[in-house]
Amino acid sequence: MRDFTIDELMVTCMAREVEDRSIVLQGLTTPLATVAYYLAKATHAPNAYIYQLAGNILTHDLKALPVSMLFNEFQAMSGSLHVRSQMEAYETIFTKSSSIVEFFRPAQIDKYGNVNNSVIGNYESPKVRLPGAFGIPDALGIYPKILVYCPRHEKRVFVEKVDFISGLGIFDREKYRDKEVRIISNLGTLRLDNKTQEMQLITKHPGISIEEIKENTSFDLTIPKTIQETELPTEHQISLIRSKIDPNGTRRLEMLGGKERLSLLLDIIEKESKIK
Amino acid sequence: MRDFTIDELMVTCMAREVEDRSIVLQGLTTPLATVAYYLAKATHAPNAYIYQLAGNILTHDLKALPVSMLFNEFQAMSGSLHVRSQMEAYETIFTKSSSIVEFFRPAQIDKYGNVNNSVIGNYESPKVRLPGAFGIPDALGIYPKILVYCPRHEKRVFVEKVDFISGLGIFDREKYRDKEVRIISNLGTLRLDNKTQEMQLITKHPGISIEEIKENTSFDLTIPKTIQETELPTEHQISLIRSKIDPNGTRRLEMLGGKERLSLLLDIIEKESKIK
Amino acid sequence: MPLKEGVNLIEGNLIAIGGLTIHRKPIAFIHEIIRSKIKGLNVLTFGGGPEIDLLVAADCINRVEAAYVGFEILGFAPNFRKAVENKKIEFKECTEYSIMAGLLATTFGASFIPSKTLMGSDIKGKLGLRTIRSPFKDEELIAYPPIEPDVAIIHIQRSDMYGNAHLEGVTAIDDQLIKASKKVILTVEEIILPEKIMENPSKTRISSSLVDAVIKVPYGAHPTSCFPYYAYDLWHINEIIEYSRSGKIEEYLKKYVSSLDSFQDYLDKIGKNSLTRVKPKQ
Amino acid sequence: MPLKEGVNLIEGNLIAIGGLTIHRKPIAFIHEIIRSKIKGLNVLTFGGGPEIDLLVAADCINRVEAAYVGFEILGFAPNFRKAVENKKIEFKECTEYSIMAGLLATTFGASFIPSKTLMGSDIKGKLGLRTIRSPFKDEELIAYPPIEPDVAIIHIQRSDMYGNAHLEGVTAIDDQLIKASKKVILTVEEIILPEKIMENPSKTRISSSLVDAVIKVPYGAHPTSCFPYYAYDLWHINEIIEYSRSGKIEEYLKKYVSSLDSFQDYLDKIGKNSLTRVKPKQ
Repeated sequence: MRDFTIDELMVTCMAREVEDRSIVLQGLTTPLATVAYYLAKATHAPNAYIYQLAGNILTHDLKALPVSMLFNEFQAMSGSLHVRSQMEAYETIFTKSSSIVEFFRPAQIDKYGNVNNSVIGNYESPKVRLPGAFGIPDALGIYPKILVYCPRHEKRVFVEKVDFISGLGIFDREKYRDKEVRIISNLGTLRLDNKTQEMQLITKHPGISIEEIKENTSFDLTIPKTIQETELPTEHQISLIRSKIDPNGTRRLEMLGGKERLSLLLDIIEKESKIK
Repeated sequence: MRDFTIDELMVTCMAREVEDRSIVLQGLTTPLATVAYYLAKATHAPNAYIYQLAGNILTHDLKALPVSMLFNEFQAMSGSLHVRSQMEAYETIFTKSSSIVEFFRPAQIDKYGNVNNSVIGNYESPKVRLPGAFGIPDALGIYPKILVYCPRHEKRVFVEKVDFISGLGIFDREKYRDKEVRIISNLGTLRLDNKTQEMQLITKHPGISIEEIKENTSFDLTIPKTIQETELPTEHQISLIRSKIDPNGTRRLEMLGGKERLSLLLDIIEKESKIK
Repeated sequence: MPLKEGVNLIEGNLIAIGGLTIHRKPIAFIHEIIRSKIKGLNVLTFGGGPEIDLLVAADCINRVEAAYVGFEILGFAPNFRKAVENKKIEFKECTEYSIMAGLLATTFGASFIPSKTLMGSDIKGKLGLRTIRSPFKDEELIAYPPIEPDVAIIHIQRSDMYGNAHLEGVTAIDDQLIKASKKVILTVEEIILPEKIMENPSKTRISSSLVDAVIKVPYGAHPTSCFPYYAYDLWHINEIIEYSRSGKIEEYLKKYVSSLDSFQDYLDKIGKNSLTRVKPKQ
Repeated sequence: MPLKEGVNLIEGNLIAIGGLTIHRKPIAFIHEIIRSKIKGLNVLTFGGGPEIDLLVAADCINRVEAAYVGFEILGFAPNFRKAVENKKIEFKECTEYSIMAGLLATTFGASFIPSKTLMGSDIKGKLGLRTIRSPFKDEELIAYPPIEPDVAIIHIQRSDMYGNAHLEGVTAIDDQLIKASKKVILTVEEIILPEKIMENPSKTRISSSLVDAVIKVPYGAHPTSCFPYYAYDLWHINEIIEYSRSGKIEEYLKKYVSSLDSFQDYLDKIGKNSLTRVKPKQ
């Protein structure tokens, strides 16, 4: 087995969703997605359009590597062919929805693909008031292909029913026949579409058992008879990620929580502020 | 009596409608209005915002004089602080309507201030298909103060009822109490407001009789007991118009028709193409 | 891509043309349409000028949708005027707002745009606009339906080979047309390197992600203007008027379009002096 | 105009704040609001960050309207989160579209924007959005009502003395906020000559005709970013979090805001090293 970490495997899975000439939109604080988008552009999707930072900045090429945590705005601008307002980003969303790639990270997701980034608990008296879903509720209604990533596949994320529907997943079976949700987690890849309306396991990551995935999912997953292993990263991909795209390891920030994340973050920005 | 021509008198009347910090929008082919706007900015309204050419170009100052027929786009851009799309022009129209100055020239106008730039005769089988009203129908519904100029005050322009309402003048007495139409013609100045709903003569130009104005108007004008003469241009204004703002006489183009206009136009552009 | 190939991309129910009246009209592309003998086009343009008049004269048009069709200071577009008066073409008379609202509905995912703007105008009826009641106030509103052109043809200053483009001077609603149209064809004065675009990315008005073809045609808007390269050629536009008035527009079309192989031949025929006199001072 | 005078312009029911999360927030202006002990504000912002958290901590806020309030990679805005959980402030949870549609309705003269966008989301109900029937198709639509802030406070890169301004990097919806608001206050890193603006007028994103006050405050967005002058100061934002977690946010406010006379004092207190480490390479 090749030498790779789970964040690198997730990155390569996510990169595969980017096609050449895809229009890639990047939300807030999604370094794992950023690395995936750049990896795609550096390999099989050189003509992908990457709009960074809530969709405002179009990155033309990969001159501006490695990805940065502290100076990401500066980096994006230095490789930019077009600066857009958020209004223009939405104009693209509505007119080119089938070309758009945008990965969302929900706090909760249920078996219908509904996502919640609003509250844990009761809406009016929440246990946790989350920062908010920003554009996810809008985008879910528009995109035919909803892309979700979950760096921590746990029962409290994969819930039977979200506490609050920030954004609606699969609905209106008749009208949205081809609508689907694809999920890439740290355990495997999943899929839900309007035809079956069942959340299905597609692949499991190497070393992960089906049991482990079931145990970390609150709702019943449809498990096909034969489950393949997730395609592994190539050596070229891993080398690109580690040496060119993300040598500082920003992608690992999303795999961590609390003090570990903060400590890694401070390490990264300390480094970036010095080597500039 | 001072030495001035009727186009110069009209220009000074129109310039008076521009206040300092007015947002001035300039439509297609309105050199008389252009000269008026620049005159206002050169005298009492130095901080007026002049958006030229269908509202796309903001002229900051008067560096770019004299006004040009052939190179007006170049001239506007060279004095520009801000280039807008037409969408942005409308955003200003809706949010700053009370600050806006825009003079329209209708092919027909009736006693209710309705204007017609669409057809003469029947709409489906027109005697004359006019070029179209462009944004006038929209603006008339938005602006509280509708400004009209008519370089040729004739019965066929001041009609009892327009053949086709391109844009509605005074309407909805209750809701638009302060809405008014001000007209500057080559014979005098007129006014219609929502309170009286009567087209009223306000001033007559020097040397013009009330009879002459009545004879050239198809509908009944309200004539107050005492009619003042229109305020005359000052020497300073005339000198500015002739020597600085419009030495080539583009303002006179709108006073003429047919071959006379074409001949003046060819003279002007010939001159402009040579002295550049 | 050569112009002939570009013309092959023309398909669908509604063709949008950029520019405004006598500014930045894609005349080279229009010539190629005329040479290709395409008929029955439905054309949408904000303010139409010589491009509409020539298409009408060459009998390429079924319907025009515009808020204005004319030659500005030179007055009527003679062939358009005659064709509407004689009912040879259909003219759907729009206003600035009706076009902008329709394009905006398309690009912003609105089912329609409700506004009071045109209330009372006879144009509202001719456009067949529906009215609805406001859910918020006791008032009637006009529902402007979405407009989604199949192809937009826009002549612009410069872009890179992908279609990342600048747009200068009178921009009209070209950015909106481009965003709302299913397919976009740019004719450009100059093709520049992407590196040049990157030097000033805030100047980019059109993203290559919206562009399907870029065709280089210097002077491609003549006799309309393309700031900052050249002004409109009022002399030549007046020539169109004079040919038309004397019933000889077919001679004009033959001389300047159908008997020629390319737009370059047209420019050669126009002559250097004509192109020089519309050049701005340096 | 000094900041103190700028704060006197704050009035009305809805105050809009520009920028996005930890980008270009008008922190200097926020400090002055806190020093002025203004209470009961209703604030609209697209994505809120430290500016909302500090206003909440200083008890200046009645209601927040936003699609997100947090510190991006640093997670929760701690004082905002606590205040909503404890019902000390009202939070009107919006989405990107609901805010953009509302502003667009105001600037484009639409009575509302009808769209299917949020259909099925629980946010629709919480926002009290009405539904209408489409006049064109058999479908239900959400009617997004107009949003018209009374004042917008925006920190931007540079403008001339009149307010003709550039806007770079993450622009969010600041141009829309500015167009839709009745009054506009700009705080800027630099004031430049109108002649400089004229050199590149296509770069002008804000017209002075919309601007009521221009206030020069270098580093006025710290600890949020202002491209290309400085990045966000994640160290300092983390300091806000740490003060808050240990229940000492009042100490923070005293140390960095209320005990000081000016934003310059704050910058002096922050220290040169802090400002240097967020400077990009040349």
